[in-house]
Amino acid sequence: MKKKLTTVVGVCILPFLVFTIFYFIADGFGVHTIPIIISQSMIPTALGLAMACIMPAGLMDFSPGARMILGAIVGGLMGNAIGIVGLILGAFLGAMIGGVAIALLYRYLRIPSMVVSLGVVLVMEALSDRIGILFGRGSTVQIPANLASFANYPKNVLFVLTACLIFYYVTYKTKLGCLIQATGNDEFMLKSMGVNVDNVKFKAFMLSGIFCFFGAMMQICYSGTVQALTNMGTMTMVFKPMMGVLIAMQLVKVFDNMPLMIFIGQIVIQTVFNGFIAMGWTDNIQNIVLGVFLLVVMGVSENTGRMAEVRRRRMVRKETKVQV
Amino acid sequence: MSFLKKSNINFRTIFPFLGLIIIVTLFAILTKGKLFSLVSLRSIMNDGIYVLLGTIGFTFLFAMGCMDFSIGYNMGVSCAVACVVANTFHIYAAIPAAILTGLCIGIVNGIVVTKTRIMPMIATMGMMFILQGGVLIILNGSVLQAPLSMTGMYTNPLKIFLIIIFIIGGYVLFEMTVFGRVAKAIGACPEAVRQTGINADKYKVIAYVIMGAIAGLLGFISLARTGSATNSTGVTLMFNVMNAALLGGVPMTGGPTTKFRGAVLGALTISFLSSGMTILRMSAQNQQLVKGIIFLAAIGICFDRKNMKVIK
Amino acid sequence: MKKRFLALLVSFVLVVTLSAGCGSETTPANTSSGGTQDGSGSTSDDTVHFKEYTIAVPFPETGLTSFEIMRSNCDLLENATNGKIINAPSDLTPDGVLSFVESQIAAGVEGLIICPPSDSVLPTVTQLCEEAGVYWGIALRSISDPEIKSLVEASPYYVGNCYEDEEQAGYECGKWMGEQGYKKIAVISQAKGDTTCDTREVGLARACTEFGITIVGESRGHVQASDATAATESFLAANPDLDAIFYVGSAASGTHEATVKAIQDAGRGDDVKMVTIDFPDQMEANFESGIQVYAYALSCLTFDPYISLIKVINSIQGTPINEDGSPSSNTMSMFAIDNVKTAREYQTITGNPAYKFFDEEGVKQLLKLFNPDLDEVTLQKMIDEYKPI
Amino acid sequence: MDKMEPLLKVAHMCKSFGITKALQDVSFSLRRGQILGLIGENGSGKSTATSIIASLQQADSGKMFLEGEPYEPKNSVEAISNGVCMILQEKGTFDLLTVAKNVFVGKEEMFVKHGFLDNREMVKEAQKALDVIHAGHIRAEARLSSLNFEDRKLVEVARAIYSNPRILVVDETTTALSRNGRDILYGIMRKMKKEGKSVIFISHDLDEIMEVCDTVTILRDGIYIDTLEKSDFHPPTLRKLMVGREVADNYYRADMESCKNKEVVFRMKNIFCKDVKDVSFELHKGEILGFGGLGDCGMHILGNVAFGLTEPDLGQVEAGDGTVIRNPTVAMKKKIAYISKNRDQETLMVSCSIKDNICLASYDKIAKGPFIFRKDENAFIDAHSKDLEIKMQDTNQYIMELSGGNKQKVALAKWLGFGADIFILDCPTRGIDIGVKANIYQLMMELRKQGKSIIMISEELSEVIGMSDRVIILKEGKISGAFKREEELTELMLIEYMV
Repeated sequence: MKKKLTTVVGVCILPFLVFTIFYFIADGFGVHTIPIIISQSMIPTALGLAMACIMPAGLMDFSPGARMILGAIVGGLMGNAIGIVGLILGAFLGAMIGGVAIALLYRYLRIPSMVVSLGVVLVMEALSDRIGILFGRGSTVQIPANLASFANYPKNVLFVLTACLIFYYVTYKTKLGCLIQATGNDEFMLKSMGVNVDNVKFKAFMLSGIFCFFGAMMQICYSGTVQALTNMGTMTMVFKPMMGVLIAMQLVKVFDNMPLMIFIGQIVIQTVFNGFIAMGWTDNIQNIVLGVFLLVVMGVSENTGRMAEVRRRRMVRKETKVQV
Repeated sequence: MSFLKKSNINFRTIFPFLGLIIIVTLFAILTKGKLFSLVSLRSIMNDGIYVLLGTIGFTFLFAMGCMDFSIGYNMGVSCAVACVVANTFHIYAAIPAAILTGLCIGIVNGIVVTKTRIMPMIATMGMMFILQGGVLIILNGSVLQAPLSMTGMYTNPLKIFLIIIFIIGGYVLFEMTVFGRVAKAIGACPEAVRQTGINADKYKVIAYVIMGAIAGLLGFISLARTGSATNSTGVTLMFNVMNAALLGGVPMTGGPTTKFRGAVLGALTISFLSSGMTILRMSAQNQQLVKGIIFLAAIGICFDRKNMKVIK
Repeated sequence: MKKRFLALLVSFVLVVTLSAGCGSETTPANTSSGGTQDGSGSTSDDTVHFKEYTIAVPFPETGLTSFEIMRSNCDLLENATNGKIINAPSDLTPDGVLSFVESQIAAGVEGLIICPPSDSVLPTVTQLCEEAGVYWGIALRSISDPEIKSLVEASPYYVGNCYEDEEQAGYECGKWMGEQGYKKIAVISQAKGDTTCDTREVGLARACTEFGITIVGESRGHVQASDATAATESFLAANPDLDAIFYVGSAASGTHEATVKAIQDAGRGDDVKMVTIDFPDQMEANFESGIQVYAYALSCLTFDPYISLIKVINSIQGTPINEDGSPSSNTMSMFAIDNVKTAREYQTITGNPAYKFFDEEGVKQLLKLFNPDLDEVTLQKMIDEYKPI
Repeated sequence: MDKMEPLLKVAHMCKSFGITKALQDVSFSLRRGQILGLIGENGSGKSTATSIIASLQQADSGKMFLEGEPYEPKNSVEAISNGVCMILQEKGTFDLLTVAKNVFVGKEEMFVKHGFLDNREMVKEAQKALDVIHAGHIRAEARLSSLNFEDRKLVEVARAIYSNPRILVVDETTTALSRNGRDILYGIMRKMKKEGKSVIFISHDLDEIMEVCDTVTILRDGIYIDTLEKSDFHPPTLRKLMVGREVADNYYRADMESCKNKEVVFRMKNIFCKDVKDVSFELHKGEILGFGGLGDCGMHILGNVAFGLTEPDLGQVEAGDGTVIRNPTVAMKKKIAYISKNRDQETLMVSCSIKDNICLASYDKIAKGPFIFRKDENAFIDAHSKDLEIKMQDTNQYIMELSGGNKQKVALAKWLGFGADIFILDCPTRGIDIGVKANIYQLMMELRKQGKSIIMISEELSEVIGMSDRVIILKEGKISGAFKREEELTELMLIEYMV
């Protein structure tokens, strides 16, 4: 019990630890950096949440980025047309279209989620670009500053907060949350218990749409401009949040609060990045560190079981040696 | 019933052929034969060679139920290294340099995947990030130019030679050697392979090495074609290759249904499709839209759900 | 069995159509060569009739105004001469440019405009265009490598280029900032490998050493306005005594505005300024905000490709700018905007997508069939005289 | 009591998997407040019957009556709603979830109060449920992965009990439990009995059967044999009824001489593994060594260890010349072959063709250099599939389309082709019809004649006795008895060592 507590504290203290490290080694990296770090880790967190609906169910999804952009574009256009209501409505619409699309495709094409998501990325990117060109000026959508201020820092913190709360509510306070976990754990057994697994997955995808909506809101408001990316450009947006989620999925084993873990994960990543910037390093080092970090975390988590087995064996052998 | 299943399976096997024929003939008509003018065929070849070779390598991984996300940046890094070598030593030194670089990266991938038991996808994703940074460091940020004579090396005969060699070699390696058979076996049932005393890890590493070497070669090809290495070299390779493989009906789960022809057909389909659409003056976005829809439809039709318990 | 049959069928289809293709392939070359002859014929008698043509321009349909201006000017040209000018997408990687050239030739164009990311692709391009008999020109770039330069300019199908002294641009901005007494600046630029920005940075570096400016941070390759915001925020956070953020260049639209917004939101509007090469879309607003203080650029980014386009058209019509058909090279001088008023004036004119560099008459002057005594020098003169404001 | 309408009545239930008849016209009934023991040898149809009652699978024919009402549930959920609940032998829990969520998985809505899932309430309830079954030592909020196997089982029990069943089916669960765990389970069963509910209890442990059950029904080869009341429980009678399956026609070895050859080709030196405790034996040339025991006595793991698939904690496995067998590769160098108990998952690639499967072990034989040519392969196949007369269209047929017997033949052909000298056969006749069984026994004898050695691990005592030169019986991972081949060796004798 006590051990658990310490680990929990350790996890929560991690960002501060990283922060202090950079505080000392990188000049110009100080308290004033904190808001930046927070505001920069907002969009990735939202994307992370979107993926965290799906990945625990044992599925893979590359499309949140594309869906988010679609939401941002539609939102921006409608925002320009009919103001704040349009912004929210549009973003929601766009994001949900994506969610529904992938959910339906996955359910009725019956092909691996990863493949579906690849196709969806292709389509969604092109779609958002088309929409931008049809209803707006080119693939770029701008919204006036007064609209943009709606979900801008520090307001976007509230957005993420609500998103996290929703996520927490769904995962820990509804039947769906439990079932999503169970699905990822053992789909067969769940089926045999008479749970409609397809339905669970379907809902999971839909749910991820909601978080794409939050992401979309912040994306468009963050800089007042959003540009439709094509050529799988949105996939690169997804990778870093995905890493955050992967890491979080390991952390929850210690401290069972997915949204918090995702948030912490993102904060850490962003802190490191800003630290590097403050030290005048360019982003190539960042990527390398990121990759190594991912490998280490996954490597450890994947091998704990084997390590335990080996340790047990060694124990047994030692004991018998003592006896002999 | 059994008859129905049979016919169904047959359909699945011929679908890639049909797809290719349909697309080729369709665009041949739409472009009034322009698609087959020598120039266009050459452009198809020049763009297609990346996808084709890449897919051939990827098929071995797919057959084992593995993947490699890092091939794109692997290609980039190899290209950069080759460029540096070509500038410092000799242009011919670039060839082994590129291939070796890719090969080494392949080895690392293979070892990480087999020893740490990390999901291939995630492991190679990590590698991808590392290479992404690495290429910038090697290029020292800016674009590198190779000696002019470089572009002279990359003649059409060479390209055709490469393509033929890889198709034949790939076919032989995949369908007619122990390696190919074991690769499929691993995809079909790893446990059975293990209980037959075959060292699956070894074969996996080999597959990754092949993939890496091919990526390296592609890096060199890109260098020889453009005479320059940039940080954006090969970025899109991964997705094109994956699309091609899946379009060709190569199952991600691997196993005996993996067919070499799938890779070739898929690559051809993609190349003809994209160049056909360019000739028709479709905008990039529409092209992507069409590709996406065809992608989903094709896989929806020809995906083999027979021996999949749960579809993740 | 069935599979074998299909395999055979596929190969058969390929072979047949290939042979068919060979037949069709030779034809465009003939027409183009034949075309040049009758084109020159038409100059002799002064009934002006234009040969049909298609020219591919590698500019995507982004929301940027300057590209829309390009489009509207192209329309004007299309009307004046009976041709088609198409925006064909091309990513500006070496491979991208080459496949752009190849596929467009395959699609049967008579002319091409390219902006090469590096010189080393040019020999291949030259070769390709010579084989296909396609005229091509370089926009926004000049060839730095002498060896390649001579090789390219030897080609009869290379019509020349139009470029700016990018290094000078970089230097000018650096100089100005130095004179303002800026000491610490952060740089936002395109991903390394973009020749324009690289040369600009060379100039900047020169100025920096000269005026003792230190570059405290740099961020590259933005694809999304939010990237710019993030970068700016980080700069501001990391450097409390930052003087300016300098935009060497940017591919994504809305980035400049994003930076301005970020500076405002951070409340550093008074001590941190923005200097840009290239005129942002919302330049007026940026200047009014008091954050953008200096911009140095072409009158309009796409005026340059426009001129290259003119050259290609003329060559296609068999009337190259230089009588002997040798490539012509024109430079464009940039100019600076450093106050709200000029910014506003400029904006009102070039902010409108329908803005025309030259009206019908002006266009006629650029076409040798109408205006026989056009040549490299006069063209240069016209360029220099041209001023939006 | 007998006057009353029985709680559950099973009438003329039949079920067959392919050719194997798991249940043939089985009828029995269950009174209120009765603990019915269901016994019989491995594969006698106990689990099948119960799983049909809990409707994890459907019967081919036959009726069931719950309190006189016809009872035909479609799936386990319906069964549970009808108050029929089953605790399975194998794992039935979600490791990543908390104990509480495991108890209430699929029933979460119970705790959703105006839209909010009340975890605290759930944990409380779960804790109650655990306390009810006196498993209070398990914390309901703990993650299941932090529990040991026994506690996980108890969590399942709690889940079953919470649904407050009228009929609880306990299928060989106790074998996984320690004394303490068993007591908990017995407690529950007695409690239910008091409340007039009924239990069907499957176990191999006769002592515990006699301890808890009031009635015992015996099945043998899927046929109902007899039902005894507590009064006339006698281990000997029970055993007699359990075993003594009459053999259609004697297809076992006729000869009675045991192997004379003393050359040791394979050796285990006091192996310790998770279920195996200090097992050592020697295998001689041309000998069939039979391993008998209950399903969970550790003999299957022993097979794994012998082939180097699982590394033993202690001790070592050696080939005749003393080379230690660390991994399958070494084992194969020593010409050892292994066919696993669950053939379809571990030994064969069911999605591949017969050809691929047979060749897999011997590619280095077939291949010319690195290359493999069709004709060589076919030649190889013909050479080794002929004498096994596998029923198939052609060698390209998929394994999954074959019958169990033919699958087993393919598995054997694979190793024959490889030319193994030592065969480790784990349940070689599992789910195989008489005819093919005969062939396989024939084959084993031939191999024996050729001086190859066989380790036969089997749950069917009759075949162990019928085939082996020596029999080793394992009980709870220890060797409980070793016997030479001789006339008077009967199942009855061996059973005593097993249970």
